[in-house]
Amino acid sequence: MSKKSFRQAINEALRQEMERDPTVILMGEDISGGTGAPGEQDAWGGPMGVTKGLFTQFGESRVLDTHLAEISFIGAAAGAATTGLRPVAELMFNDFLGTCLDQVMNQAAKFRYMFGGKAQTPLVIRTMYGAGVRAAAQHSQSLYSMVTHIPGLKVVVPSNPYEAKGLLIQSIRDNDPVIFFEHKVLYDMEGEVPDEPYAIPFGQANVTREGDDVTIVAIGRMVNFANAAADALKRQGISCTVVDPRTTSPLDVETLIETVEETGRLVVVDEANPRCSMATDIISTVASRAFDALKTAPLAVTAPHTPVPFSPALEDLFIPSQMKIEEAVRAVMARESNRAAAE
Amino acid sequence: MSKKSFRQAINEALRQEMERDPTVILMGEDISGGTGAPGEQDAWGGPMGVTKGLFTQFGESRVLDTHLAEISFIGAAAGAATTGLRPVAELMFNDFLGTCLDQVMNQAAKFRYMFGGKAQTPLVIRTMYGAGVRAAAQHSQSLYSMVTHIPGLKVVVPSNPYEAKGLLIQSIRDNDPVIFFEHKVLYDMEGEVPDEPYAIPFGQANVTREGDDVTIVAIGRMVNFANAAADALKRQGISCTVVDPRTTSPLDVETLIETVEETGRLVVVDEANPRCSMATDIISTVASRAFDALKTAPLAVTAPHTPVPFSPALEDLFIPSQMKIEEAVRAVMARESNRAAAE
Amino acid sequence: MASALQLSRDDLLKAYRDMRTIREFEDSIHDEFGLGGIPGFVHLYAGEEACAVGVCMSLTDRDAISSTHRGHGHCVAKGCDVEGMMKEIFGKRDGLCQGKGGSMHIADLSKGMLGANGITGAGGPIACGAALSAKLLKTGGVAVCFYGDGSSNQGAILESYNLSKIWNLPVVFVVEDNGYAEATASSWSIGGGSLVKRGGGFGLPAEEVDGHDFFAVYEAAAAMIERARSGQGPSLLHVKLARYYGHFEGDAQTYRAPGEVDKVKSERDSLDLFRQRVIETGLLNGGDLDAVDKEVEGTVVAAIAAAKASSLPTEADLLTNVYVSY
Amino acid sequence: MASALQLSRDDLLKAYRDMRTIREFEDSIHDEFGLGGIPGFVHLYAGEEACAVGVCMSLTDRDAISSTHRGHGHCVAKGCDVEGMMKEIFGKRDGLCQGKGGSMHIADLSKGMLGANGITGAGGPIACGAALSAKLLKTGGVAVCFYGDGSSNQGAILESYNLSKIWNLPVVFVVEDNGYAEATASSWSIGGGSLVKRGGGFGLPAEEVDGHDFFAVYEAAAAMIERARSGQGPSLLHVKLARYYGHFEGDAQTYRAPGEVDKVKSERDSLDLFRQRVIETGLLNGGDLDAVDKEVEGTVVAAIAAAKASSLPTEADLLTNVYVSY
Ligand SMILES: Cc1ncc(C[n+]2csc(CCOP(=O)(O)OP(=O)(O)O)c2C)c(N)n1
Ligand SMILES: Cc1ncc(C[n+]2csc(CCOP(=O)(O)OP(=O)(O)O)c2C)c(N)n1
Ligand SMILES: [Mg+2]
Ligand SMILES: [Mg+2]
Repeated sequence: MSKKSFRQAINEALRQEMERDPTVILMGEDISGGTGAPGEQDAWGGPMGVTKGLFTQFGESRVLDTHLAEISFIGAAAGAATTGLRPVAELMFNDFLGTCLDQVMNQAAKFRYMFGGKAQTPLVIRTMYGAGVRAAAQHSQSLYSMVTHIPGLKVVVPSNPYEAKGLLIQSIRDNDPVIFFEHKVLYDMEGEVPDEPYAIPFGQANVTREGDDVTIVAIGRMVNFANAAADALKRQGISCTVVDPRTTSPLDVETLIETVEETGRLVVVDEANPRCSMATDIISTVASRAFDALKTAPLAVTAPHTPVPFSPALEDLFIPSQMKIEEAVRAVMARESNRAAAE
Repeated sequence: MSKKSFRQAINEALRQEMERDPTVILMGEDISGGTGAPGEQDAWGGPMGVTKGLFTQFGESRVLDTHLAEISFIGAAAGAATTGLRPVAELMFNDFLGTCLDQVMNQAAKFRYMFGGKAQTPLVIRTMYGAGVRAAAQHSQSLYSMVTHIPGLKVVVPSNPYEAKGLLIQSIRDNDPVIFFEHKVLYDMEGEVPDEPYAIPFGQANVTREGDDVTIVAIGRMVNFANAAADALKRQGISCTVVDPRTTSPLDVETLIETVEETGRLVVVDEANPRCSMATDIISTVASRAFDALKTAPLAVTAPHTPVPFSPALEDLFIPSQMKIEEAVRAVMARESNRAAAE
Repeated sequence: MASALQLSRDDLLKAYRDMRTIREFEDSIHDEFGLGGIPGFVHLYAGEEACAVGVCMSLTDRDAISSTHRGHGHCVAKGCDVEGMMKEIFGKRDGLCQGKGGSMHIADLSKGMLGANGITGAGGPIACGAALSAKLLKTGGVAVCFYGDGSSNQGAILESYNLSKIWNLPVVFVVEDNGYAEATASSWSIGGGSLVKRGGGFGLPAEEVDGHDFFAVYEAAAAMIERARSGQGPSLLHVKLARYYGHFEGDAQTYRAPGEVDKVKSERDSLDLFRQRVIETGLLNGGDLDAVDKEVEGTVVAAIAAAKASSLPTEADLLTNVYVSY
Repeated sequence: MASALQLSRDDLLKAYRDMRTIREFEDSIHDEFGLGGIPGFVHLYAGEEACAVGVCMSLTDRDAISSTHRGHGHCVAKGCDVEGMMKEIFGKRDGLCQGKGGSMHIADLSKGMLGANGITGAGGPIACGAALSAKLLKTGGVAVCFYGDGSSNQGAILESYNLSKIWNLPVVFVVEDNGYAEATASSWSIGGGSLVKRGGGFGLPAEEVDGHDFFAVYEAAAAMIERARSGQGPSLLHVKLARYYGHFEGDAQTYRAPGEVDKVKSERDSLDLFRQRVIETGLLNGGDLDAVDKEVEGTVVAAIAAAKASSLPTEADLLTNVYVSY
């Protein structure tokens, strides 16, 4: 166990799985960097340096720079996954899903079902999401809801370095196509991460805070905001449970329901746009399956229904904040529901 | 006013808008058909004959067959829309969104916001959705939830010929990009449709049945199932309100809330896959904003979390049915909520 | 270069049997579809047999192909079980894909048949992926990507040309140019007019071949497959041929010239040409071929009967195989 | 063919002013970025000036261009207001896009500048659309699509070649081949090695040109633009050039050869070459050019000051302009 950044945790997960299993390969735009160029190969390690050093260790038959054309290399990763390799493909920004969605949605995700269970597609697509670095409308989206909608895909959204390593190892070992979302603001986050390999199973939420008054469910980076909000609220006398679902597909519905049964109140924090999103998914699930446990209306803290604005002045308002979470929790605490009144 | 099919209603809307406004053009794969071929031009009118005759009337500068490559022609429609034309592009099946989503999501949808309000993109993408004709996993999806998630797009899902004509005319006159979803099973549906042009405004739901016990909200083709279920349930002594939102973006939240305030119970019917869907969107919206009006847990009737199976035996089970809607309504009526008990 | 005339008697009989099986299969489906027994969309391969069979003659199970919406021919040529295919097309539980796929999604990965595909051009990247597996896992295998003239303009295909070239993948692109994408002529839709030049623009050695002539296809494809197998990289085969039926069953085909198909059938039918050639050269005799015709007819009749008799999937099947079960 | 040496004195001064403005703009942003004043990702165009300006010299406001993530140069060349651009890059409310777009999304539709673009290759279809508008609305306009060597492999671009050809659109594809896509060499990533042959594979007349030489770019582009304008369809210009800074600000550039950029700067700098050429031929004199240098420096300094001084958007701006208001 030692302190590692989110970036290092991912790098280590990749390295250890590649050491363990020779069929694990990486591909992506400049995941090595320098291919064909006169200077250093392994010059980049991806735009954020996440895969740095892996080319040097594993060579060009395991760490493949691609051309700049996502349909073909993401699709090739899917095709390779059905024919014996376990590719981890990097889709640099999740915003680029638009260029290659067919290969993800209609090919990789559907092979197994469409072919009557006869195909296996152990593909991982690592991709960067989220706002916060002033990267504007086409490099800042949070699109996990879109892929969660699609049956056949598993969707992972780690919230810290420990989670990142364990969930990525599980993603690589999993025999279904997995989309692994890395928040660009988290790469420098540090945390305790075991040196040895470990896998965190899918569909098992992590309860990061336990409380009596309100359940806060948060996704990815937002888990950290929710934890901070819960800690602050505790000092204000409101005790919150915080749930990190870890995977949005499969979703650990049981834990959501259990915790809401204990608290009776729900706030969902989701950095994505609000319509047809994980926020609506979780609220709808709880409202449908744990309605009687709810003391008052659930509340969502999300981005507005707008593209991500560039200007820092606007982007800061776009992203859910600890403050907004605290306000939402206080709001659900304050609401006197008819039901409570009737009781 | 005369009886017309859904197909005819769309054809008429296109024809009348093209007659009214010379900047309205159509483009798509074989929307005329026969381009470059030795036989008849206007040989197809689209795979379902929806645009048949328009080439003959308007000629090749208004009705453009494209090559078989969606990124470029859907993107060209977006580019043309920002530079003076009002293109209605046909994306043959909504399942093909995967091939061209970038142009829809990152270009057309975002131009206006990203460019500080200076771009206008009066683009319509007509597309076919839905299960029911044994077209299997890649030609049967219902993907309106996916585009509803994206700010900047308006999303229209007409339920019958009257709605189709009025909503398509509105779509063409609207200055934002609109995705217009046509259910393939509805093309032969007949209904009364005025001969003259008319526009149905966006964001105004249509209440097709009024009742006291349960609000059923249904999307597209499902509205007809919901109406039939409501009629059958009426004979069983359960009186339902049926709401057709008409547009999923913008969504008429007020009507949803008003009707639930009257009935206290909600069933949502959505042919799409269940996760991060319109079903969750509507349930979440009502649970968040009209919680105190709800007497019991809302219920969703949706497709399962699977691709669309080919075999008729399975596809019929995949699609929500009138029977399943009736069951759901009876289930919410039967539920004795804690709240009711406490009251 | 592999010469088709050096093929063994067994190989020639296999080639003819596969072509005849495809023809019989498609003609029968055309009839059954007319009778209303077959659900969904069906795109028939009749007329194009020499392409699938001519190419797949040089492949074994370790080699992979990606196919199209018009995939029955590729399936037969790559060794898929005909009865399993027929059951699949009828939506039956013991079809090749348990009835979940249907005509547009027949696959048999154990045979290297990676799937028919309802998305035009989508097979390009998939074939590249299979070729990458073959290359990195050193299986000695190659991948073949079949696609149509219309599909040849898809970004998925065009990007795949480039990826295969720069990664030096063992893949062969086989364009089946039947003159039309649905109702649109390939003479109009292919900018520049030449897929050989198109291939050249990506550094792919390319060649045009008469797709009605099994021997021509076989020889050209064998050379490209051999090239790929020996590590010399990708290439492109532009196959000119004709489809005998409409784009899908139900297509009125008014975009075609009158007599267009009849002319091909009488002058350039792939089965007739094959028969003529092998008899002329004395490689096989008429009796050999008649025997195959008869055998194949029996196979297809039996497959249809079996498909009709077999049972449908049940409710429990709806939810299985979305994910791997652990 | 248009000869650059026949350009008027005013045109030459404008060309130099635009190139100098781009250089000054980019050098200043490099400095400001280093100081921490500029948010987000910035990709600088310094070194490539002769391309944007050489092409856009033949365009007017009725003509459209689609641009890239490296779009500042195209914006200046197409007539965008420099102060408005600078304010946008600083995220200010009276930037060209109200601060909502930033460096990667500067647009000014009134000038025919359809937008920088964060999605590589996405400008291809958009330029085709603008060309379609020009053609059908008979505006006499043309569209130019700028994109990089890496982006030239995107399906969006490759499909656009074909669409423009079969629709005979008035569009010119201008590949800015600066040798790299991020850290990947174009000599590796372009299968077949020749974008002229690549264009030919789609029936596009194509030509390679030295992108440091304004006059060469101008002449080649003018001919292609004239070709498009007169209804003769699309073509492709492969422009070889070099970027002076990293892929984005912050790139350590270890993939480049030592001294690579210095060599270009000293031997093939577009501003130096221009200066040399016009002075040698007596078209302008050193004083003319020095005056422009000074003027431009003032403009950019003022733009930065204005950008720093201007105010940020406010909460109310967050929700506007998602849709048209009625
Ligand atoms: C991405 C996509 N776009 C459109 C279609 C609809 N479609 C199915 S087949 C076809 C024509 C294909 O033509 P071609 O590639 O020449 O193959 P052929 O049918 O002639 O064998 C079209 C447009 C599709 N299936 N997928
Ligand atoms: C669809 C997409 N994929 C990847 C990227 C990330 N990216 C931004 S610029 C770039 C390289 C572009 O290279 P090139 O086209 O040569 O243009 P240059 O930067 O050299 O001007 C990449 C990979 C992107 N913006 N969009
Ligand atoms: Mg064809
Ligand atoms: Mg470049």
